[in-house]
Amino acid sequence: MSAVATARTAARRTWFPAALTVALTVVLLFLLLPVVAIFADTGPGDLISSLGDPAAREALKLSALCSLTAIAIILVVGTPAAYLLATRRFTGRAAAITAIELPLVLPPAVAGIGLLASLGPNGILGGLAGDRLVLHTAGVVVALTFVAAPFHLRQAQAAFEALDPAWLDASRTLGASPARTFARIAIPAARGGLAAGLALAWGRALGEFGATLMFAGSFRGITQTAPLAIYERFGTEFDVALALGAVLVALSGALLLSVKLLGRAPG
Amino acid sequence: MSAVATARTAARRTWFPAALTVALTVVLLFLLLPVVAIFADTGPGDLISSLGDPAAREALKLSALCSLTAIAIILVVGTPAAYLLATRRFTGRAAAITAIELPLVLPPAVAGIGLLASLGPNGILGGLAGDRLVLHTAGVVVALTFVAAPFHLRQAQAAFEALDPAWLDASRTLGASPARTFARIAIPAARGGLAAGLALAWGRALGEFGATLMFAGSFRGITQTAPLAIYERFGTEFDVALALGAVLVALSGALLLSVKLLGRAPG
Amino acid sequence: MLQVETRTTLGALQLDVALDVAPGRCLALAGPSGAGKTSVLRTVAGLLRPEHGRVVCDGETWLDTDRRIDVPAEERRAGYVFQAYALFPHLTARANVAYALDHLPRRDRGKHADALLERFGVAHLCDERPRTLSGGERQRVALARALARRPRVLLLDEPLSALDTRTRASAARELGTVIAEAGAPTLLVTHDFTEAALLGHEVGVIDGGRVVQRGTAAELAATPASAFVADFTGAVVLTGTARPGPDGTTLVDLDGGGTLTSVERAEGLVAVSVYPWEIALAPAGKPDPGSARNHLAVEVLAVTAIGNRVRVGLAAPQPLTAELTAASARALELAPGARVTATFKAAATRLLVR
Amino acid sequence: MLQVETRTTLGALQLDVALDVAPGRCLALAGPSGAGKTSVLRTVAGLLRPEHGRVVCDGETWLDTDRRIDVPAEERRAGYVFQAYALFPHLTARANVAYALDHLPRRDRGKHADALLERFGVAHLCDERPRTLSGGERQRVALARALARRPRVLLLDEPLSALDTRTRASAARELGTVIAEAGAPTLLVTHDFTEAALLGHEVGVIDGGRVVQRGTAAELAATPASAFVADFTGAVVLTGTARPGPDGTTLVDLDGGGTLTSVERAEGLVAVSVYPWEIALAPAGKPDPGSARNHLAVEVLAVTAIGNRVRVGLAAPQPLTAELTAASARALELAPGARVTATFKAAATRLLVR
Amino acid sequence: GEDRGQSATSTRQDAASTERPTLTVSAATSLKRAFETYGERFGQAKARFSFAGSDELAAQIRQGLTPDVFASANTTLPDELNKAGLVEQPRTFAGNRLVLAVPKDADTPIERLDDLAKPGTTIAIGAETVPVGAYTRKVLDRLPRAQRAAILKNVRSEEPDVGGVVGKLTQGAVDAGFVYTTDVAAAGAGLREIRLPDALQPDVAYGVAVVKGAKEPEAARAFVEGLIAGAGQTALRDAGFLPPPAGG
Ligand SMILES: Nc1ncnc2c1ncn2[C@@H]1O[C@H](COP(=O)(O)OP(=O)(O)OP(=O)(O)O)[C@@H](O)[C@H]1O
Ligand SMILES: Nc1ncnc2c1ncn2[C@@H]1O[C@H](COP(=O)(O)OP(=O)(O)OP(=O)(O)O)[C@@H](O)[C@H]1O
Ligand SMILES: [Mg+2]
Ligand SMILES: [Mg+2]
Repeated sequence: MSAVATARTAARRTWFPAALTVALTVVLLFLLLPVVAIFADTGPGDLISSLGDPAAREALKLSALCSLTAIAIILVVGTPAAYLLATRRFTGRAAAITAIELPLVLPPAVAGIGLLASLGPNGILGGLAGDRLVLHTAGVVVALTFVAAPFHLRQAQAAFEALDPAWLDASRTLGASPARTFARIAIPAARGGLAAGLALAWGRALGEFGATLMFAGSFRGITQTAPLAIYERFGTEFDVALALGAVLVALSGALLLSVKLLGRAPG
Repeated sequence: MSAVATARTAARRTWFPAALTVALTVVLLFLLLPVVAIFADTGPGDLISSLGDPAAREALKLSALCSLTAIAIILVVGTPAAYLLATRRFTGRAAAITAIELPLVLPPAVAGIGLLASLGPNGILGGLAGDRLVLHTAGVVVALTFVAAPFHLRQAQAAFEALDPAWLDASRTLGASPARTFARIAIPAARGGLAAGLALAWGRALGEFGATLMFAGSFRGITQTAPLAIYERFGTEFDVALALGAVLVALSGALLLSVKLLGRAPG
Repeated sequence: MLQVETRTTLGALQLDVALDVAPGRCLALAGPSGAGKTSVLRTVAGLLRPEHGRVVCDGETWLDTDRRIDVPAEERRAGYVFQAYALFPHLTARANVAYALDHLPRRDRGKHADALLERFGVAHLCDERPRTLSGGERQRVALARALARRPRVLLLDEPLSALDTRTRASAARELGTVIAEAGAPTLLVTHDFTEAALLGHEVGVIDGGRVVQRGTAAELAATPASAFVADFTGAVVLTGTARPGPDGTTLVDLDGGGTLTSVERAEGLVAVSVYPWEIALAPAGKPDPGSARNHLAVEVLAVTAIGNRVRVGLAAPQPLTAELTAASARALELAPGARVTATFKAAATRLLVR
Repeated sequence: MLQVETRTTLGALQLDVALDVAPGRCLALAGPSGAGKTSVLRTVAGLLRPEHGRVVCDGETWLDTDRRIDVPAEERRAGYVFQAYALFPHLTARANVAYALDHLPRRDRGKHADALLERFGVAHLCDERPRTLSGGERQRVALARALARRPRVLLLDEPLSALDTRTRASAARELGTVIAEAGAPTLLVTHDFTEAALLGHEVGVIDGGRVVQRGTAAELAATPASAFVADFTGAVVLTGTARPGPDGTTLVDLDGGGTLTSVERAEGLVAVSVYPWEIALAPAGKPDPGSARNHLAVEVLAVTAIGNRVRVGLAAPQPLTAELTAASARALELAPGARVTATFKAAATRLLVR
Repeated sequence: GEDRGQSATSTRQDAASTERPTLTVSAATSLKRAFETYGERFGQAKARFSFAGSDELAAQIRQGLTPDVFASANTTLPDELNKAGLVEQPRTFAGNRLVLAVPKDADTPIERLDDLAKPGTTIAIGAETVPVGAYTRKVLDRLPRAQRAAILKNVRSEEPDVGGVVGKLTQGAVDAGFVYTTDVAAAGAGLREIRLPDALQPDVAYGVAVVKGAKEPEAARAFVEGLIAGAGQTALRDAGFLPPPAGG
């Protein structure tokens, strides 16, 4: 082959891997840049002062508390639901899955209204919840659960569907009830996927803003989570707000990564 | 066995399936109720008037336009990136995946600030974008792409990882370049997963509010998407706002479902 | 004693099987992929509920769709070895076995599990996870696990198919002893006839959801009930059209050319089955004088020596295989392309109406 | 002519193989799971790049790590049939074949593809998707697809293992003809010796990443180079310790009891291999007078009639298998539990140092 | 939800009799600093604040939420809620000054209102549905139509709350924006305020009302009184708010 020809064929062979790499680089840059920028914009001084501000600390504490509670609920109720969706075939299954995805497309504020209109004092089930939710910490948990649940549900369903059904059958023939099979085989075997799902859900819950504000309000120490505290400071103490954002991102980033590594390690 | 005993064993046998069903029902009720409530709250009159309002129609049009553009970008750039993540093992892969998930945990407003701080006039790359993004329709697209991309990326990656690597190898031995393999085998074979990912991303983009507002502002016909129009109307025309929300949900719900059925049908 | 009756629709398949197995006996279910073999085992284990069916084990009814009885799988005490063993990936070998022992007090389980692993010679692997075990080791752990609960019935689904030939031979021998010792009725699924013959006291050939023939391996090989069984047992099957021949014989015009004589009676479309070792070869042109009535001019496709025997692939023009001693093969100087005459007795052929 | 050299590390495995195949010849690579068989094929196809290696086909260099040559897979024209066929699930049979024909003008591809399917007798399935095809049909489509580009070399990875015995026999015959007609060098991977013997002109036994022995099936069976090859070719293998015996013979004390005599010389730990058909059985106590030097008291474990032969599983106490004619088996009234004497010539044993 | 509110009230008061009652106040974001100071001084009850856009807070009340006090950055929302029978008679308790805010380190220096008309200037204002937007339009309406048109041409964003405008300014996304003088004070170093001619200055009035079905009605009324004349009023003045405009 002539040198030119070789060059040309070489080019013909390498453009695609190159294109892939470029695509991934672009994606990563685009998604990371804003995050980096936030940190760049916040001097360490701001970080300190943001954490010095008691309200901010309270907000972070509340965020942790509420998001953890929400995650616990999602884990306890959502995981069996996902298991059912993954292991049984029934009519309206596709519809159910879509229903689970719907909350993702609600503008946060509208989601908040929806929650008010259903669980608020005048809501469809108003009598049921009374006013123990709205403007109370419980309300925050409800809002977070609502927006975060879909992430865990979809991931958990995928994880359970990936299990070898023979494992579940085997467990039965070895004298284990369906419940024991679920607890001792399905969950540990799907460990990784479940962890990832919870991580995503937790992250989303930590970032939730619109629905919480609408449904639970923004009462310092009671319903004011970190994102609300950030929002409240935009108008007034912009730098502190940004710093708080940075803290939040750092926390959830660390969270996601650690859970992923944890999920990978053989349990 | 005595009648009592039978009853007891029967109970012992049925509680778990029952529990699963209950869990799923609770989940579905909880996630659907707010959506239903929104529709309940909006009389058909409101629906009409909400669509009669030209600003609202403009907003819906803009939402459609911007979200579709964002989706197109995500599809074109994100899919190859996901393919790379799924098919090659390289150091820092876990980190890259986490980086892709980070935007999910950013409070939307903070995400908007991040975009401003990176692509805004005074941003890190300010010179690059100049002021062609902020307060322009292009800015909306950027914001939507940022918040929606992670959904498609994760789903696409999962879908590609689920492919039998032998198909890709086979394609190569049959004389197809890696590029042709990607276009003619990987993508059609992963059709379903990709569709689902795009659906989620599209839904999220349709609902996006905070980041758009922060980064692109809210100007009728140029940067005011449906969620912004809804938000703007809370104060004055609350019912119209709600109706608009309902319309948005209906659209995206239909979208999700149709895409899912489409994805399932053999192409 | 295990009695099974099941009649149900599985996708495209109509499963309709009734069989019984005595304690300590092993019935091998052999048949092609998709025949319904696994489904039968699943019905016995309580993992698949047929539309109509009865399963009775030692007089205890596990399933009776008419009387609305359906004992859940976990209470049936069926020892099931799954097609790919289905060991729990997140548990060690010991934990996999101990999982089946939750009727024992917690502290005894480990000891008990180790004893079982010991019995199958894999005690030293008790702390390994399935991922790190070889196929043969996995099979042993799976057996130990399946026997942990002293099952009332043993269900083995392709227990050897995941093994390579190196381990398969020895594994087969062990499995034989296990089945004998277990003393429970055993159902074994395989799609390899030799395997079925080796491990089963009896073989049930199952195809399209029905048991087409049941008997000892020898019986099936000697008197196959259908072309399928014949082919399955390793006989050569030629297709053709039968017409009455001289003095009570039948002449078969083979598809693609050539005519055979058979002592069996049949007319119309038939399949002719004959065993490779019934077929002798002679140099083309001069067939050896003798009682053999069938002489086919054939071309040698392949010659394969296995030990002191030689398998010769022939085109007649329908493909057919002869088996000779190495000696006679040398004498004939067989080589691919050579033209010879295939000779076999009319009595050696079996006619099966298609 | 295909020449392959590859030296590389794959996980725990050290792959180190060098082999060549002449046009129109088929080399069967047989070996246990994880031996590196598939890896060799992948190296030839350009799907696996070894640390050090050369692949030359018809004088054209496809890979030479020293000269930094590595022709990408799509330009190597290797016809590869994958272990589970790897048909594209979203394409019809026709489209699957046509996919390999993109060097032809678009309108010709369909015609051409149909012709190929026709040749393998599955033209009527051209519009089916793989999901709806049986194993045998899939194999045919995969073959048609692999041959579509007139490959320079044919790579077949366990082409029969996904088939049940019913289709396997016929598929094997067809495959033989295909290989012969293709006229390209063929590498065939299997972990079944008989399959290797049936389809390969030569057999290369590969274990732990190395070709431990290469030759015709008969050669391997007659003079296995190692206990592994012996066991692999179906011989019985007994382990023991060798010591010098009278007049130049060797005595082997078997692990677990019993002593054998062999004409071959060896000392220390050895494996004794003997073929089932070399072993005769006699009623316990009175061994038939004759030249045979080896007499073992054994217990019958299993008796399996296959056609006109009988395989007898024995415990000696090491497991061992004898093969007799149905007649002599009847004469001996063999049944599980019976105690008999196994007899075979000292010359029939091969000693392999462990 | 009134009667339900009432029953809840009684139970609440049983609890309240033992400890200091809690007063929940929904207030416009711009009131944050003033109200927090007032809250500390307010003796009758422990005040809990929820700061958000006035219209969001209104939306919550429409959906049946019953904070004790609703303080809005305008008077229209309280009036509407009152007409809807959701809150008691509203009172105006403070005023504010609409100003033109610009980033301190702006490269295109803007000194007075006229500069807004310059082509290429970018402006952010409140949407007309939110108070600040309504006031801004009042100002613009008093300008000559040519100038008004020129300025409106330069408007790039109509933010759904003041925070949005401030954010755009601090991030240098726009050259100027109309906000309240209190916001400029709050934003600190980043912004510079340009006073509008008194002729143009609209009456910015803040309305407050006790919510019907409030759990602490009397504490709520006391809180409102304190806003109009007392600790609340002083705190408002300190934060830069004006007395309620006459007839506002
Ligand atoms: N629960 C089920 N629902 C619908 N169809 C089923 C079900 N279980 C099995 N089938 C179908 O019944 C047929 C027989 O399945 P089965 O697994 O019993 O065959 P098999 O003889 O075990 O085949 P193989 O040898 O490949 O394991 C298959 O076509 C399968 O698709
Ligand atoms: N790309 C790779 N990287 C690391 N290890 C590999 C790679 N490819 C193969 N291996 C390892 O090399 C060993 C041989 O694999 P290979 O598939 O060639 O074996 P095989 O002989 O084909 O086995 P089988 O008969 O089960 O297919 C296996 O242990 C496998 O895990
Ligand atoms: Mg099966
Ligand atoms: Mg392989």
